Amino acid sequence: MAVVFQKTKGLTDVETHYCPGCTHGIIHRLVGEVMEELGILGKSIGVAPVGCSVLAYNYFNCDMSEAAHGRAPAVATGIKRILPDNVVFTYQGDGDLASIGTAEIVHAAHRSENITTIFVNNAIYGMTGGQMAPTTLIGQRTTTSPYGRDAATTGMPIKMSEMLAQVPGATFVERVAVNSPANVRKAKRAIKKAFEIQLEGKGFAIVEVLSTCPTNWGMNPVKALRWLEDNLMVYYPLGNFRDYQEVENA
Amino acid sequence: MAVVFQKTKGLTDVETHYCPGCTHGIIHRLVGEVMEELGILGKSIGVAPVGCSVLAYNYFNCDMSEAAHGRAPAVATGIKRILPDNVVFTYQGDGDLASIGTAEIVHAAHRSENITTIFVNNAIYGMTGGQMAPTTLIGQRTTTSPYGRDAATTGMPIKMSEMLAQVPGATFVERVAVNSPANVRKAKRAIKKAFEIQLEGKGFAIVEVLSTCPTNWGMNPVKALRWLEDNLMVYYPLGNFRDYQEVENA
Amino acid sequence: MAKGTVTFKQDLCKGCGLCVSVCPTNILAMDDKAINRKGYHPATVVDPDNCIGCANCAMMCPDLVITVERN
Amino acid sequence: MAKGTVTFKQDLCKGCGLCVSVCPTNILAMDDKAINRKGYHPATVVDPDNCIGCANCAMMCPDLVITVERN
Amino acid sequence: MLNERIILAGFGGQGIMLMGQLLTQAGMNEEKEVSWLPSYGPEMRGGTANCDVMISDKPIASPIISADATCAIVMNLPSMVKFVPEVEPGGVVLVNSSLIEETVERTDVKVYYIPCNDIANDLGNMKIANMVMLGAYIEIRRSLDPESVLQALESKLGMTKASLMDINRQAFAKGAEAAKLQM
Amino acid sequence: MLNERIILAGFGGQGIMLMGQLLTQAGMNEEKEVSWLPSYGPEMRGGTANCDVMISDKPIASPIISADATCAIVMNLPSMVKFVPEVEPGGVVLVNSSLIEETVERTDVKVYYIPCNDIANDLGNMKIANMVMLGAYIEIRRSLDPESVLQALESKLGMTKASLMDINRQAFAKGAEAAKLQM
Amino acid sequence: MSKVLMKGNEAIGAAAIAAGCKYFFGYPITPQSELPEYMSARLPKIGGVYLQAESEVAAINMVYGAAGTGKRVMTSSSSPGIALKQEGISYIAGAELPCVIVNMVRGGPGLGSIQPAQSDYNQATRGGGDGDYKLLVYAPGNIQEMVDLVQLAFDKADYYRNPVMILGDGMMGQMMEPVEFKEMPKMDLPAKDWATTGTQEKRKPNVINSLYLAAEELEQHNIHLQTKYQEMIDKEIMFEEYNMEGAELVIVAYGTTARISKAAVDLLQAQGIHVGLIRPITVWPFPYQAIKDLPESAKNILCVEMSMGQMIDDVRIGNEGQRPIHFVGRSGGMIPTPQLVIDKVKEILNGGK
Amino acid sequence: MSKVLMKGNEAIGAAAIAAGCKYFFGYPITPQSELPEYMSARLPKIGGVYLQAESEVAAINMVYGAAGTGKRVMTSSSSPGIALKQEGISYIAGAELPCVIVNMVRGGPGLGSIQPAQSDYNQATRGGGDGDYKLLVYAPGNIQEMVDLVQLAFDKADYYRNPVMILGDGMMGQMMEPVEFKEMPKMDLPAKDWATTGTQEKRKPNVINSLYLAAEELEQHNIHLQTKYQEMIDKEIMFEEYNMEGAELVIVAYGTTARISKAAVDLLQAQGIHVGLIRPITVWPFPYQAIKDLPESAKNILCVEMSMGQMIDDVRIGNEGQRPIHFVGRSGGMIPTPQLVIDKVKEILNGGK
Ligand SMILES: Cc1ncc(C[n+]2csc(CCOP(=O)(O)OP(=O)(O)O)c2C)c(N)n1
Ligand SMILES: Cc1ncc(C[n+]2csc(CCOP(=O)(O)OP(=O)(O)O)c2C)c(N)n1
Ligand code: SF4
Ligand code: SF4
Ligand code: SF4
Ligand code: SF4
Ligand code: SF4
Ligand code: SF4
Ligand SMILES: [Mg+2]
Ligand SMILES: [Mg+2]
Repeated sequence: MAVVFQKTKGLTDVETHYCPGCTHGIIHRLVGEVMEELGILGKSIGVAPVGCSVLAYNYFNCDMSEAAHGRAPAVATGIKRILPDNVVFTYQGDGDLASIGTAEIVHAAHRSENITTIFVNNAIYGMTGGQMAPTTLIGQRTTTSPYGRDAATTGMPIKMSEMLAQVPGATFVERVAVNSPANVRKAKRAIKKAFEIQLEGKGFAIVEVLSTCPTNWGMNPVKALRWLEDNLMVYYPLGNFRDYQEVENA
Repeated sequence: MAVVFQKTKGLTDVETHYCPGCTHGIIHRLVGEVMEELGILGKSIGVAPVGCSVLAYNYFNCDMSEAAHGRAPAVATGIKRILPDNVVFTYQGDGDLASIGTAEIVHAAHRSENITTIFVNNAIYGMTGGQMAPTTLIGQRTTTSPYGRDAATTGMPIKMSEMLAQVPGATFVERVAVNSPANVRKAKRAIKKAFEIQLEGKGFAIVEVLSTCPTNWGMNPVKALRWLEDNLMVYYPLGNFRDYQEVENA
Repeated sequence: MAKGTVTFKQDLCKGCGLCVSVCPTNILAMDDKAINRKGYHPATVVDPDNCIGCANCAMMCPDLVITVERN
Repeated sequence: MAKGTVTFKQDLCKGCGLCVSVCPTNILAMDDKAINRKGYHPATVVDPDNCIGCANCAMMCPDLVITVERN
Repeated sequence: MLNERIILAGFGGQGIMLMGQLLTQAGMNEEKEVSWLPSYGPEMRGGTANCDVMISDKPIASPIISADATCAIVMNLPSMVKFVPEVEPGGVVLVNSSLIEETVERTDVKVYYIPCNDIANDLGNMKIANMVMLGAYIEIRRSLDPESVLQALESKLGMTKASLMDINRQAFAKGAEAAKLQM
Repeated sequence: MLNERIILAGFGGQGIMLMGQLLTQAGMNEEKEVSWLPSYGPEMRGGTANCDVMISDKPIASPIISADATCAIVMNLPSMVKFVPEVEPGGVVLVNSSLIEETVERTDVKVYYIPCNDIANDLGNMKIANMVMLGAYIEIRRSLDPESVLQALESKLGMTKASLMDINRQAFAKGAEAAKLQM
Repeated sequence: MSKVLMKGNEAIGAAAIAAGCKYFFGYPITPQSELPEYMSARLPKIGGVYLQAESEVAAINMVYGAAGTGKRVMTSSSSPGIALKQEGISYIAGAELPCVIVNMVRGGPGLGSIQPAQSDYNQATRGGGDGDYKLLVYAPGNIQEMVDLVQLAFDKADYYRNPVMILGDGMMGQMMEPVEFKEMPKMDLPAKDWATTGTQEKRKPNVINSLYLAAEELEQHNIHLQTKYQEMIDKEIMFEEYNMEGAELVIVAYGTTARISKAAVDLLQAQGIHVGLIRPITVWPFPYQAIKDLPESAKNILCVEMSMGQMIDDVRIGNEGQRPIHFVGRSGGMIPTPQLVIDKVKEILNGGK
Repeated sequence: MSKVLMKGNEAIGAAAIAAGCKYFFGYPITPQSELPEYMSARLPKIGGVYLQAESEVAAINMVYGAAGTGKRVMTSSSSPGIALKQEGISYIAGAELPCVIVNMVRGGPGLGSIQPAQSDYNQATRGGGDGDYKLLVYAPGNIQEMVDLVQLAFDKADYYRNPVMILGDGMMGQMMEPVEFKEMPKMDLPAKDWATTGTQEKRKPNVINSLYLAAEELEQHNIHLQTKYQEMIDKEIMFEEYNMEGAELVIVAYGTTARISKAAVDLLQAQGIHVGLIRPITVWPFPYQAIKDLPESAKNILCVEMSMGQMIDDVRIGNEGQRPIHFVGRSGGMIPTPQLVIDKVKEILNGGK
């Protein structure tokens, strides 16, 4: 009997506080697996955001720093500039990265900081109880868009990957989803690549992961995956927006 | 005899504090002329940045608000949301808009705030004595890149217009320069369009104006214009990056 | 078909049902009878013999409940 | 060629030379002799008769020194 | 003089916060001094929820219960473990015996065991276990007029959900009955 | 006891800050207590620049001159208007008469008129008008050894600009001469 | 008007609307999110604007712009979010703009916890923005008072052209109590002829600004501001005295801890121990005189806070060394019980420290 | 080492490097920009890092990350920029990270002016971040002392695992004075075994954090922090006394105004008027005891500040009502003259207010 799948050493044994079926757990696992497979657990330093994944510092089995809301890329910059031989990554939600932390992520990309960012886009502020995010879809009801998000007053949802791909320093930008086993596997490949790029010293790499928030979307976890497919994945197309080669030839 | 050119009523009679040959003065004039021509001086409210143009509140002949460094788009949002029938514009430098104020400009675009932004890119922090900006060119010496800007440690210069054009809410994005009479005229057309878009309620419009800083570039004003042409205009191509039609059809 | 074995650490399960929804052989189900120490109905293997060891379930489990082995 | 007239409010001039650099008929120059109340050598029209009223100079003047008229 | 200090606790999703709010609202309608104070925080997520309710004839100085509850309503086991010690001697504990097999060990408090979920199940709607418990509570403590509580519920349900009033009334009544049997 | 408090003022670009720094450096090299304090700000831009220099035998309590300058060096008209009142009675004013036609009205200070730009022009380099003035200042005040000032300049110029030393020396000497004529 | 049962956070929103505030710029943060949520549901219905900013920094600067138009405008946050607003608050005070800022304090420092605390007292009363500026800071003791003070706050903000802060805590934000929205007396307020609303080409441009490049002018501006602050000190100090006459010990506490202390005072009284309570309602300006003038009988002062004792400095200033000052409190989100206060009082009266 | 003539801002940079700081994260702002500029020229040459952040907010959070690696790191700014850093400073204090923060104060509030001021005293000593935290704040009186204190600051930061602030002003940043870089005594410092440097899979992960969701834990953390702050109060207070014995009036002033006051004290002495000076060198912790224990002869206290009188609160706390406290100062970027101080002293001694 060969073990096909078992818990990665990249995560600690602490049980997560995530709601049932929240795909933050899957994404954590992928990051943990990638770190284990690349053999970089001993030299990795993760930066946790403020958001549901704030407690990520208890879950990743490597050194961790808990950043202020939105500032993870700045914190990661501070670490990586001092320890260029370590592996530094941020794990951030959409409120964290696409709202309050916009300047920090844009300028980490601008400087082409040699870090890896995992951007978990669940189109809502999970931790604080389901307020609207810049990535919330039109018509989506949240506690601060109780009549459904309205483009006239709040604009069209921002597409961070598309935007960041325009920043000259962004080496690798890819959007994935964790809605199905196949896509989970693809997501892992993208995450792995994003870490490899750092290991090769090639600069800033970000993977946007479309994720669910069953609790604040107000649906059960399985339905949430369907909603992700039918709505998020339509507005936010999966794919690579920027890759190393492209940058080389630019 | 017909008057071909005379001082616009869009500017007050206060003499500017700008250095000799600084093109901030030209750009002020264009904005003033556009406001006068559109007959909107009485209902315009401008927002001045922190930067050499901080005293713009003394120069534009309309109501003005002086914003904190980088926050002009937020200030403008606060004004415009309350006074939707007034015309609200920001006038910002590259340190102000492309560095500290990145989140604010991105989210003004994201919400498609119905405001007009004049973005004066002179590739340097003028007011504080010539420090590096995110738009400073590679190799350019500034007081904080004394050995010339180095891509390896500070990344490639950020292209704000290209980036903002990717934000779904950005209705109009154009880059112009004020290096020659012909380009000044083009710049004026773009600025006029950016105000017209606001008057038509179509959302966020920004004009990036490549500008000089003879003082901190360390060259005389005429040479500075040549340097702008030979360097800034090469890295930052002029042109329209997003127009209303495009948005309509998107 | 390959033969697989899945093991569920049921005490870790939050009863989300994601594993059940992706098992190609439909051999998983929520155990409505049991309540684990977390207070959830855990997922369980109804028909272990038909497991093909594809690890789809493990791939989707957010809570590291599942181990998959294959001959 | 159209005939133009340019007027310089020399006291506003900062002596930057931009107008001089863009005049197609080369009729402008910096007045090295004069110093205006701001302390600069102002621009001046050397050969007013050849002004074509193109307003290039005014277009480039950052300091609203110039008025241009045309017949 | 009325000075009721109630802790209500259970699983998230059992309608604990609503129970507390109904008592508070009813108290207010009866022109009593009232307050409602929830626990909050991410640890609540799918976890436990609890709130403190004060109903008093005198202005409420502190809305927090600290080892001086006159009554604890515990809807699941973790809540029982956590909050029974908060009841003052001579106080009352109401236990949802459908979900809690254990009994309360303290002898200086009066304990009632109400099989809320079973009763609710019998009525065909698990969600009204909380109303069963409220019925029992009012029957035992008589701190408020039962009708005030039901009215509070009615206005909470509003027009759109008015049809649910009936089954809730039944649950309330059944709860009261169950309590009576133990009084 | 030496307690020299000098205001140096002029146009941006006239090398005012450097003049002050050279005096300060020279004072330090002579083991005097010194300080240098510039005005700064955007209003300086192409506008006026000034600095306060202290050279003293005693520790300097305050580096700011406030109406107690022992000497003012004014290189253009606005500076003269602004800073002559800051000189204490009995103090000295050095005026760059190349750019300033006006004369100082105060009678309680000693005034010297040095045509710095003219002298510099004669030497073929307008930029060294400031060294002319420094030569005059040292000649008049004798607060420092002239060689200290020239040495300070030498180390400022460094290897790359060492060739400029000669013309600066000349300027310095011419300034001293000009001063002598008025002493 | 009759009473309604409301959560503190929502009551603030309702009170603001009652005070004529139709514009709210905020950003979610526990434990105040119900306030923006309430506003997001109500304001669009009454022709107002609810806007979720991209950050607290943006929110406070939107308030700056909005307040500059002369309309009534509000923002709210909790501790770290208020920290981010410091520059903006300083600008608003410097530019003399009226607005109301709510802080529902949570445990700190840093990310801290989301439970109630009073550890932003220094931040509120001394500010973390730059320069010499002051906020008028109300610290309500219950939800009814919060509702009343929010309405007052808008008037005072307009009157003084100064930001006014409502200093609550997570408990006050989360709890429900009956509240009544009373008709407030109309204050006579100056016209907002300084607002940026467009010149209509009929007047000189108005400018909203805090920059004064000439130090002399900035000094004059500061002297002007100080005159305003002095007027606040002269006119706006509010505090409650409870059970003071003949008290052998006086508790000083505000907000939630005052409420808890009042329970302790009553319980102690029932045991025959006479303790008084001074409850500052404005924490800036602080009622120094009330502390200075404590009754002869009072031999000790006890500060009760949900912090490590930030208010003590102010009590020391008022006390001028007259009486020993003691402290009891909890921090980090813990809420003191009346019993804790009672025990401390007894310890002091029995000669303990 | 011999003396060199240096601008204050550059001297700070040189002192930091001398103290082993090779990492600087900043953002330009007048009147401190010469410090980042100096660092941008020096640090790349010695294998260090100078990084211009996108904002002050980013800069302070870079410092958070960098300090977490256990290396010595510095940031600097001026008033509004420091306001923006408040959240980050609170996080750094909460997570117990050592670093040195420089504030070259300018006139406020808001954008204010770029001229020297001392109006961030409250911000420095009471903080504008959230929660109960404290910075150790040094207020040097001249450039030499600034150089010495910067070096001390790094040691103290490491020792206490706490941010330390250097509180200067625009004048100190811009002026030049001779300075000497002395060999500082080596302090015995604890190992930084808490730093995030990678586990090498040989130890448990280290976590840098200020979040404690359980209020009980956050309270314990606060108590722990308070113990540290108490240790600072016990051990770190520094002040200078000048001409105190028999003084009939005592001036309290720090930094630039202390320097100016010293000139006034000397001039007054020459006129036979005996005035003393207490110069706090640490403004937090503040030398309360020194104020309390003024000589019998001193009948009046005079605070001299470049603010509207922010330090007065602390002097009142120390004074405990013993003596009248007077104030003279300038603000908004104006610098008081010795004569201003002299006139005020005479006015007081002649019985004026
Ligand atoms: C400065 C600051 N502002 C606001 C908050 C409150 N807050 C905590 S998490 C969060 C949003 C989280 O949303 P997201 O980043 O999308 O993460 P998710 O919970 O959805 O995974 C907010 C606004 C905070 N802690 N600090
Ligand atoms: C919060 C804050 N940070 C920094 C500054 C200092 N500052 C003033 S202007 C400026 C940069 C201006 O550069 P830019 O926006 O490019 O305008 P320019 O002067 O080049 O026109 C900076 C950093 C400030 N005033 N406030
Ligand atoms: S609130 Fe949403 S994002 Fe947060 S843990 Fe629950 S499901 Fe996941
Ligand atoms: S410093 Fe540069 S940008 Fe500023 S006014 Fe002078 S030339 Fe213009
Ligand atoms: S491994 Fe595949 S077949 Fe086996 S239980 Fe899991 S999903 Fe089903
Ligand atoms: S996916 Fe995991 S947590 Fe969810 S039901 Fe299956 S085993 Fe349980
Ligand atoms: S109008 Fe044309 S031709 Fe006449 S001076 Fe100006 S640039 Fe020259
Ligand atoms: S462009 Fe204007 S300011 Fe410049 S030299 Fe010509 S007239 Fe003078
Ligand atoms: Mg999210
Ligand atoms: Mg610029």
